[in-house]
Amino acid sequence: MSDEVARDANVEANSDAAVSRVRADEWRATAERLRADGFDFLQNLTAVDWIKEERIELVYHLWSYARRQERVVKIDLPRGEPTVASVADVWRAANWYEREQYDLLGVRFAGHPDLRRILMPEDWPGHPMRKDYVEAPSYNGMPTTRANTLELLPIWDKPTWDKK
Amino acid sequence: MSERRGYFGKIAVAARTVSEGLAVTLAQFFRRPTTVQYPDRTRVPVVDSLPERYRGFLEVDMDICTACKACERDCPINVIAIDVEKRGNERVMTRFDIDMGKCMYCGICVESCPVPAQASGDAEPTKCIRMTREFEGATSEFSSLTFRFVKPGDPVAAYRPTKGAVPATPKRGLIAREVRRRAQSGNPLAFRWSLAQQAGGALAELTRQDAVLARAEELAGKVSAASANAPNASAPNASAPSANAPNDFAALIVGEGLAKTDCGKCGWPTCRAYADAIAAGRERALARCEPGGARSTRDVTLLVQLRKGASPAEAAAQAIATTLRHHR
Amino acid sequence: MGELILANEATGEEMTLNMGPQHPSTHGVIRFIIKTDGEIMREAVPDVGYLHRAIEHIAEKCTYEGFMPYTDRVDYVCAMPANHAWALAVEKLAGLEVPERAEYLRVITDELNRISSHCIALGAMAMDVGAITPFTYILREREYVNELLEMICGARLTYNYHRIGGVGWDMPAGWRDKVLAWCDHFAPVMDEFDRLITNNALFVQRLAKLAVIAADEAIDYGLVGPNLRAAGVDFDVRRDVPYSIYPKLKFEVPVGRGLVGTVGDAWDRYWVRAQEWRQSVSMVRQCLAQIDATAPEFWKAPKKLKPVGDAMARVEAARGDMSCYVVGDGGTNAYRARFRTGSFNAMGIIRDKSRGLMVADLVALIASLDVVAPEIDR
Amino acid sequence: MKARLWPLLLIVAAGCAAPELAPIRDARPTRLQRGERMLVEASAPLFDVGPPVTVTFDALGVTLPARAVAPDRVVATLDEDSPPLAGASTITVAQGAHRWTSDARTPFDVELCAPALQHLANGWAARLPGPAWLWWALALLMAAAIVAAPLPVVAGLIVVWERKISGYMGSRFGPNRVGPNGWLQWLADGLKLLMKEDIVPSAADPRLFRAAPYLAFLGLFLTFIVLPFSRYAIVADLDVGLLFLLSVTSLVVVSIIIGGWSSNSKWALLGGMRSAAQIVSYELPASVALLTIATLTGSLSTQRIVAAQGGWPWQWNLFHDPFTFVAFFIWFVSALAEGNRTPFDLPEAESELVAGYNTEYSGFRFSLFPLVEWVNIAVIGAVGTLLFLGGWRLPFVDNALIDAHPWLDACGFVVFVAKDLAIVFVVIWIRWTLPRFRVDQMMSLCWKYFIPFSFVCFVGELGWVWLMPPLAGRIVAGVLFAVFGVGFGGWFVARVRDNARRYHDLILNDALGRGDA
Repeated sequence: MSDEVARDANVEANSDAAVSRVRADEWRATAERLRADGFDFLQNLTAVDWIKEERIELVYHLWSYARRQERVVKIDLPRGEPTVASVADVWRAANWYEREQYDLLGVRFAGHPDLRRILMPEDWPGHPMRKDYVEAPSYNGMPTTRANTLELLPIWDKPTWDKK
Repeated sequence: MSERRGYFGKIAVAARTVSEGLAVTLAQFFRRPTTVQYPDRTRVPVVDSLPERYRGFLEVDMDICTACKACERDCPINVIAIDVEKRGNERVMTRFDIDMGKCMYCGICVESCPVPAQASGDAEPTKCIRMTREFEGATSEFSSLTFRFVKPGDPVAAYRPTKGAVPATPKRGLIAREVRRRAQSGNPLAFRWSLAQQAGGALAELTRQDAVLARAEELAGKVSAASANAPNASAPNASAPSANAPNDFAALIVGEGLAKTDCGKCGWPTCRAYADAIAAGRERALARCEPGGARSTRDVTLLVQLRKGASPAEAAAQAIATTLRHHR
Repeated sequence: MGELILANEATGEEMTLNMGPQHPSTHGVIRFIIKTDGEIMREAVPDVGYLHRAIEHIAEKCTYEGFMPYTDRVDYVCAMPANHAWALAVEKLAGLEVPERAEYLRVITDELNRISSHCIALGAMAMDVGAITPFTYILREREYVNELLEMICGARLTYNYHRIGGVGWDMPAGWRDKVLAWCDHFAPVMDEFDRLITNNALFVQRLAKLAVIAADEAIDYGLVGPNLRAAGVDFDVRRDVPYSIYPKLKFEVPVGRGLVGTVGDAWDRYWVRAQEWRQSVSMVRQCLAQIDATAPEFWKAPKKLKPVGDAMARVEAARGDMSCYVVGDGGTNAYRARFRTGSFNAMGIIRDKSRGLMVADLVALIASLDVVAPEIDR
Repeated sequence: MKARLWPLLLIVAAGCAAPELAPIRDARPTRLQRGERMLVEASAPLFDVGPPVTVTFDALGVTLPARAVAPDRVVATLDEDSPPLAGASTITVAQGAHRWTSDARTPFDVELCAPALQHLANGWAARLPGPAWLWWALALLMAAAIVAAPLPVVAGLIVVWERKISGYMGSRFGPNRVGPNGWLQWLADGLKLLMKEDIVPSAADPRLFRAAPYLAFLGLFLTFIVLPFSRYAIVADLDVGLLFLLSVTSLVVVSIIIGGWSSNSKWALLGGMRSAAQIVSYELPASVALLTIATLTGSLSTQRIVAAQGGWPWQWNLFHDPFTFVAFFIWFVSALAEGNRTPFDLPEAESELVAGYNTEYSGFRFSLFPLVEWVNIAVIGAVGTLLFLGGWRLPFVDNALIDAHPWLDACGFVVFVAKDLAIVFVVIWIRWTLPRFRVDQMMSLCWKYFIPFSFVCFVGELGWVWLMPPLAGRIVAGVLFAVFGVGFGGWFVARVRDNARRYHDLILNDALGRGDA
């Protein structure tokens, strides 16, 4: 357990969340310890793409129903190859959360039982929530944009009315 | 309900609860239904029964618009487009378009508008741009949902507000109705033409308003000449044994409109047969000449319209519409 | 999904049913691959994402204020709490004050919206087990709620009512009386609804002891809101992670008691929602009684909104803990926004719970979890 | 062991003690029409073939000329001018000085019947040249067609009616635009369905797929042969009427299974299988409940069952005794199950199976299934009416009066239809109130509740008829039903009134100035 986590354990219930940073390779052990510590509800999992700093930050929001206490764990991952241990067997809620973050940001969760895309189609190129993601103009032959009347109507105005 | 009850207990509970349910539905059977029979069998028009804050179509009172562009800036999805030009020492708006087909009716533009106004018939104050209770916009043409508050070619001068004054403005909804009517009649054609223009084919050039008008005026002379020939039945006309107006007109259609390939793709054996049918009113489809394409459609429509007695401008409008409807 | 079907069909013993995306009772565009042995399901594998509209991505493209209408679309059945979650998160991030009147108005609209959302949930549940009339009754009531909300904010589903720093409009003249009149009207309607369907022996038989979710299981899967409380966990964000003016209100948190079967069965999930109706009506009444004592200001719009840092706001929506996590980097747009929704987790439990149920039960299970497709996919 | 044997011994003893058979042992049909022939059988060869014979109904004082066609068979003919007959009577056959009489303890229930369509056909068949059976069959077919031709209209009107009821029960209006107040909606719907494309899925079994709807229609069509709409309006008063009803309605099930199977769709297949399981199970309690009535009346003929009841409610089979009362509910719920109506609409459960067995059908073929479903409701109502609710019988009116005044027969028809519609209303009412069963629950309801109860009813009915003196039976039943009617009926009416009064609605509709014009 890192020092920060130990310190945060003293934070009183119902105060703002105690935030701690955990190294990616320590996460699995920390998660198991937190779970045993009473943080039984994985409330949220977010990945944030800090493109300028070349890192992806995973934010785990944990909640303990017994102690009515929140805990936030943040993990930094390298943007190129973001991989972290899966906790799908620690909190079963993590199963779908991890699939979602994998789908949208391309974070790989090692040891996940079923790491497939969940929201996007299976053959979708890229991970859309990455900051450098550019949407392709079409997907499987279907255009992803449509004609914009606001851009088109002035084309009509010009030759029709400028002559007068 | 649960296994706490025995065999007969379950039967009794089922009988009682089912009867209770039946009593509820039977009681409702004798009550007045709640349905509002939109659109025709309501006590008042549904638009009038909506609450004042209802967020329907947007409308802009151009008489009090300051051209500040606050609404355009704050719109989360950019459905408002305003063009402002400087003419002399006053600013004019040459364009104020709102794409109501894309609008999500959030009302943020109304909040950002700095010009307060008081509409007649309203309890609460409103703004220069405001949401109305109008909501019926069902259409098969998506482009007819783009409301154009400045008529193209008819720029509107920006309003100069007096400090603290709340200008009066017409009853909310009147402007929206008028603008919607205009959008429904004018936009689809403009949208199609603009698409063609953007695609860069010949269609846009063929249906360009001034070009079509010029062509209409040119053909108008020929049509009147052809009908002038008609009474002169004795004039020996080489091609037709009994020269009369339809035949002359048919010849005009073949000469000016059709491709003269006799390909038969129109369903008639020859171009002349097709033209005869059009002239006699037996054939109403004017866009069948495949080799002639859009040009043929346009010219045949022009001829037919002119023959009906339409003015060149009317004929041109009709020809543009028909051509754009049948060709892409 | 394709390989799942093929692997299953190859054995020949089981039948694969493809339920959805267009199916009458999947509550939106959801798909299930069901492996059945006759009527009995071996497994139902949910396939979500058909309604994914990239709400979180849009949040990065809009200003903080401009994103508010999009939060309506996170869960269009219960949009007010989503409004509230976003407003709360941004206010927390930027350290903004909210006028007290706005807090009351937020809670009133939240609770009204919770009632209308539970109307859909319970009515649709009755309809999914085959009773159609309760749905029309309760949709009539929802229509009244919609009209009340329409009077205050001008829209029936996508309200865009809450604002960062307050709410968009104050109560219109005469609104309070109409709401109170409706509350009086709704009380007997709830009893009528109970007599028509809640206690009906056939309905109870269909739902009692069906797809029982135990408390630890519910927590492990991250179930929230009525689904969690039906499992016997006495937790409500409004009471236990208090926000807005909920601490000033008296309300009970209904918890599943297994009145007709086991704690945490489908009927309990239904029953908890039916009880929440009553609590919400009482909260609306309390708010309307207290709101007069507040100052008239209802919106303190921030001048400049360029916050830095991150904030998490938890709100009790109709489908439970709807949390919004916002990261700001000093720009006018959020750097990252995340909506954590109840339906997403509820869908995650279906695969486990479907084993051994019948095909007809899957429909009841989906309905009892009250999943709403846009809230799953966002 | 001995204790178990003594009932058997009793039966054997009873058999030994039974008197010898009477010389005249059978006469059929006992319900005759003018011009028809009656066959009287002797228990031994008694007659001389050739010399004239007479057949006398002793209690009625009517004698018919007859001839012996075999040593043990006599055929009597009812003349065009035979006097009216009705009542129980022994039959005496006389030849020369010999007289033979039937068993006085079991008199024949003789009746000179109203001319049912079947009998009219008999009459024509006898007069026309060529094989009589051919004419008879043709005439029957035509008669059935006359009855069945308005089926689509009946179905359509019931559909509109159902939609209106469901609308008002659901706080809505129902169809009210096409035709006078919406009553032509069925026509619009029917036309729409006729004009739709008829799609046969490529993987379906085309022949079975196409045949299934017609089979369903046929099964329903055939039931109309034995439904007595009035004293005269019946196609054929078959002696096995009830059995006939039971067997032809099963054809509908076969068609549903065929439709579900041949669609080659999993939803349709599940629907078909559910239907099969459902009908096979619910045929049992329904049949036993019908047997209860057959036992009470002593006949399977539908017209005879109606005739055994009276015009007043206390003369109906429903209120004959507690067992028939329970049998009615068992039969009614089973009929709902066989007709695939909520709460038993599992074969087409739209929230589970999309549309069940008819998922893949479209256009005209699809329209036949709903048509059958809705006419089936009318048939359920008709069967319920004739078995339990006194059929077309009117108070104060007996058959002789109807024969004398044919407009009374029309009144009987109206009464029958009114009772039929009352049952149809209840069917619809139930559909728009209750949720649906699950497959296993539906099965357990049938096998754990209905089948035991139906057998109890059957045996109880036998006991009631044997043991209860008629007058005492009437009194006991009267008291029971009065108590039940006042108790339950009073409670129910109070509930309905309470609901209707307490739940004022539309406050907001009025406040908003909305609502109906």
